[in-house]
Amino acid sequence: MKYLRLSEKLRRIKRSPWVFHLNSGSCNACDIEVLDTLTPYFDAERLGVKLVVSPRHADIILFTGPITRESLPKVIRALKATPRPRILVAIGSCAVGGGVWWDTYSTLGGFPKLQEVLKQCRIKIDKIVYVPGCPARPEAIIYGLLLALGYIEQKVSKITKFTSQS
Amino acid sequence: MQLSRVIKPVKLLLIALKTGRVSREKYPLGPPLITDSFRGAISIDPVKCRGCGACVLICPPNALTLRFEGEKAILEYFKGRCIFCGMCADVCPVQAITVTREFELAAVEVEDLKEEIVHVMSKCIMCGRPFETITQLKYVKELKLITEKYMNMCPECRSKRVAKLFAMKPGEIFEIK
Amino acid sequence: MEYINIILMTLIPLFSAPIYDSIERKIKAAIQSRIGPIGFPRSFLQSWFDIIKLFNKELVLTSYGVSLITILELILILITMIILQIALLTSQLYWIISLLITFLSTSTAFSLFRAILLDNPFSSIGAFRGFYITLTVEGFFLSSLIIMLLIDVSIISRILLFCVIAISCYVVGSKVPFDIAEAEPEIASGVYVELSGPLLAIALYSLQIKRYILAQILSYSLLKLINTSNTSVTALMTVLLTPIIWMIFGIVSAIFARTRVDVGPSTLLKVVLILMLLIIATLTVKVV
Amino acid sequence: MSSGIIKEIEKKVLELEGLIESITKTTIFTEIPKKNIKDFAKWLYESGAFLKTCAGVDERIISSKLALYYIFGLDEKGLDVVVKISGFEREALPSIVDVIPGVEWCELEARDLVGLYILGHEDKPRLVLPQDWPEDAYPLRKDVPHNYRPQINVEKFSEELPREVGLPIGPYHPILHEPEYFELYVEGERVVDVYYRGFHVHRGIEKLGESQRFTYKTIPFLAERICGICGFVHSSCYVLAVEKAAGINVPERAEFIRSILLEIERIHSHLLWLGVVAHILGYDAGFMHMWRIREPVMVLAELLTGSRKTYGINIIGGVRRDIDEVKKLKALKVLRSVREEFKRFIDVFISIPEIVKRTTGTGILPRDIARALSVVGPTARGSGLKRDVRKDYPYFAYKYASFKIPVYTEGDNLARLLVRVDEVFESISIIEQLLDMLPKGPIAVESYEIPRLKKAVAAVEAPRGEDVHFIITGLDRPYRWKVRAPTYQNIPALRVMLKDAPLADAFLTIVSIDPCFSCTDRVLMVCDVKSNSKRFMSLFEGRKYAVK
Repeated sequence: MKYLRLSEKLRRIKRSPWVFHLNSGSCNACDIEVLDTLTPYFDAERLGVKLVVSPRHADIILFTGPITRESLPKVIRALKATPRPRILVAIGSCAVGGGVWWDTYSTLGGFPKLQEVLKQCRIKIDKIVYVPGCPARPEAIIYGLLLALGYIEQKVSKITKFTSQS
Repeated sequence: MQLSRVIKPVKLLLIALKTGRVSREKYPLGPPLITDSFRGAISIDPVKCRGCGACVLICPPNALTLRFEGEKAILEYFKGRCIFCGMCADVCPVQAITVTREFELAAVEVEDLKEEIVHVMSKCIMCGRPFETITQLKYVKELKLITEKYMNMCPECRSKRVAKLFAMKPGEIFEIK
Repeated sequence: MEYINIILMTLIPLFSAPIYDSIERKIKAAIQSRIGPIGFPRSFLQSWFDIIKLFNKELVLTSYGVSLITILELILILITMIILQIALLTSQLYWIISLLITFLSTSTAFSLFRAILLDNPFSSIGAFRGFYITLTVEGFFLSSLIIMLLIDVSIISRILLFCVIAISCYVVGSKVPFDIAEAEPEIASGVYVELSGPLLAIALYSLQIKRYILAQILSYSLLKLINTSNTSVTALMTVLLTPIIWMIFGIVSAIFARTRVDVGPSTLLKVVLILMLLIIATLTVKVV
Repeated sequence: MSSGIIKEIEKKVLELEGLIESITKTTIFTEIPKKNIKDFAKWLYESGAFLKTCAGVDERIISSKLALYYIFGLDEKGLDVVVKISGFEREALPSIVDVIPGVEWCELEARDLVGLYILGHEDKPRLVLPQDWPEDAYPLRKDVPHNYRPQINVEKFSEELPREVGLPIGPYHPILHEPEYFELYVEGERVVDVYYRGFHVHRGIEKLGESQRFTYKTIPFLAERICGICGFVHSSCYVLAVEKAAGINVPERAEFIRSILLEIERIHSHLLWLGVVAHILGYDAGFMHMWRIREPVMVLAELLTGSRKTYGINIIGGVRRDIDEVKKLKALKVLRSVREEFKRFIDVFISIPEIVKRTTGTGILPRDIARALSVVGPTARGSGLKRDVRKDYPYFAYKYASFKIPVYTEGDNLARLLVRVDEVFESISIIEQLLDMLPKGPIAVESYEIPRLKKAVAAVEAPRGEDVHFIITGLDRPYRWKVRAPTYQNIPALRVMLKDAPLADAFLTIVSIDPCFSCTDRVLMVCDVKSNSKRFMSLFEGRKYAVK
């Protein structure tokens, strides 16, 4: 199936996103909010989302946690086991910027740092979406998923404000 | 007894029927399930902010940082590390920080999650080094804590000058360059 | 004309099995107070979307044996399906016998092959569990099907036979509580854990076709119960009854929890044995 | 608290050449010469105390020594005993592991993180820190910065590890939702042994709490992130410890609000757990409906605090958000409907034949073993032990509410399930009572002072059991802050519960203690009571299954 372009493959995933939940040492809050998105009040299955239990079946990795050193090799292995194209949604302050423990001795401090390690291991992530929140609300996770799948446009952008004197 | 054991599980269908779909309009088609007291991302009012750094000190994850680049003092807010505790809004002396209910913050680039407030620094009239934001100085001026002459000096020059004043002979005049 | 009918009857399950699966997902969602896949094409085509997407994914092969088994399983299930359609349209004895033989080989042997081939402990455990469960009912299933279809027995025996067939169809279709082969949270997807991309699509597609076959067999025996003789009417009726039976299975599976591998087969065996004894009793009464 | 036992302890301490540092209302602090610690621990253990935890402290700045604090709890008397031993760097300290087997992992933690030299643990592999962590770098020492990060060697990750025969559960297994590693050794479908490797979620919180980045004011937010499910318990326990150490009197209204939120957290945690159990048993409709019932509780928590989890309203000396009349009425309304819905659904839930069959008689933890391992929370109450911090050491506003502690004696998974079901109803009634009685007044103290080098032990009943925080105060931030989560006490019980159980029940049994590894790992633990050295060595070999 190599002849299909990436955008075409992503379009197929848009119709049937299967997600795998990868916890790299988070506090559980984001993890239960991820589960919450599947339950009646939010019901992510409306979008065809299905929570799968093996990274081999997954299209989208829901990534939580600041990546502890102990879980690092396992996280890399899980990402390697995911077939291309891989989409990754980094959920929560920990995964996005390291959260409260962005500089502690036993964590890597967020997905951007992990990405450097992934480059060394030659693992490519085709698309990444960052979802801040501590924990990210179920709505925020759905919003992030929609953004990853290309249903909606991004709302935030880098803002530079000047004080009145300038 | 036996019969009720068989029938009870089927009661689930009744519960499902009675409940229906818990909320018809679900996010993103409907409004999010948030209450008035929800704490989302903060918004910093650049007009009110004086760059005093009280929020930077209290922020548990250091999502708010203050850095100095030449003549500018930049207060940076990184939403990706924010834990949405709202302590910064509590400690802000001028209520420049308000907690909004914004949660749709997803972005494809980490840089998009950053927000910067650029303050221009006032230069010391003695040594020419930038030492304090102009807005903060203006506030100090309003309070009339010190005279304008001293206000435009950096703390080091100020203390040097005071020391010098004590060492001066009566009648000598100190010139500000 | 007959050939066109057979081709039509063969094409229906190929296309509609994933569609029925999607509708079942909607019904389950309703029982769980949810909406399920939303919108016009999604509600009916979600499982098709899944399969198409999986075909476009990268294939990570862990063992060639697994892929061979998976493809062979699909082929044999398709053969079973075609034979079933022919049997329904022509109602000839030798077709039914060949159907039974193919069916036997697909459902039990393959789970065992997989178990031996895979070295992931989760899939081996899953495969063996699936094997226990199928083995428990398969003999009774096939024998009661033969009696039902080939021998003209009293209405009471026919009802009892229908019960055995209904239970077996449900069990072999690996629905909750008997889905322990692919039990998701408990043993990590069981037999499917090592499959990826196109292989998983094939495995899921064959499971859906298998469920279609089982629902069709059940609807056929339901028609036998009321003793319709016209073959073309029967064929049409099975096509219409199959989705209804599929949905009833879906509702039943939504209100139960998964059984345990040692409890499930023994309870099943007890129930089926009692039914079989009753059947034998009614049959002998008639003979006497 | 009886003065008799205090006198007895004093006598024993003096007899063993130790000294009494201080006696507070609930705690006795003592120091014992290291040669006599075994005798004292044995005596305490035999007189009914159980080990809560132990904490290694780098006191080189104060006394140029490294110290180890053992914290014992006399549950019936409501009294904590903190015993300190100390020695210079590289000076050997005795281990009390042969007196109290449960202390092994906690001493290993002190060895790994503080660099204590404890006799008898020299050859054991590293427990808390990753295997590629450099030697001689002890993160909890005061001279190691909190952001010390050794280089990561990517090549090492691809190394294949030897094959194991066990059945791996984790680190990524769908029943756990957290990276944690269990290995089951099975014969056919029967579990013969189990091995656990944790610390995948070790984030260095204790060090962070002692670092320059945090002060007393901001640590509650850090403590809250120890665990996302019972975060408020940790922040409450931390502020309780600091308030005890500094002698701050918290306004009553704040105590009521804290208790109300603690109970809301318990309701959401128990409903979550019931849903997860339904999911494990293949009853997805149960999972969905349980979480549907839970959702209004989350919305209520958000209404009262501003966040669905990690409420962030605890500060030292009070709380940040008040409960006004409108919120109070809304809360009562939500609780009423939750109680009704839950009652209706739980009736269906525990009538599902598979759920009843699979929970009855599986994962049995007999009362005497539960007592010996001193398990906590619903695990203990399911085995007939009436242990509840809310009654044993009353804190916050629990003394004003009347509630009963559900106790079941069967000790199986069903008993633990029913304890949690009953507790949901009890918690709803506690909140209703407290909301009715909510006193008027301020919600936080105006100002407070925290003296240096005061020690305190605080305990709070989490949804999973007793949560213990130990604190030594310092300048602007704790000098040492040690957390022991409830799951710590309960994991050793898994070994007993899993032994000879069918494999199919193993997963349910693991979940039945409601393990929360993010709590546990910050601290660490798990004592392998009957472990032999061979099993211990195989600890790291099973990682090949890291992700399958």
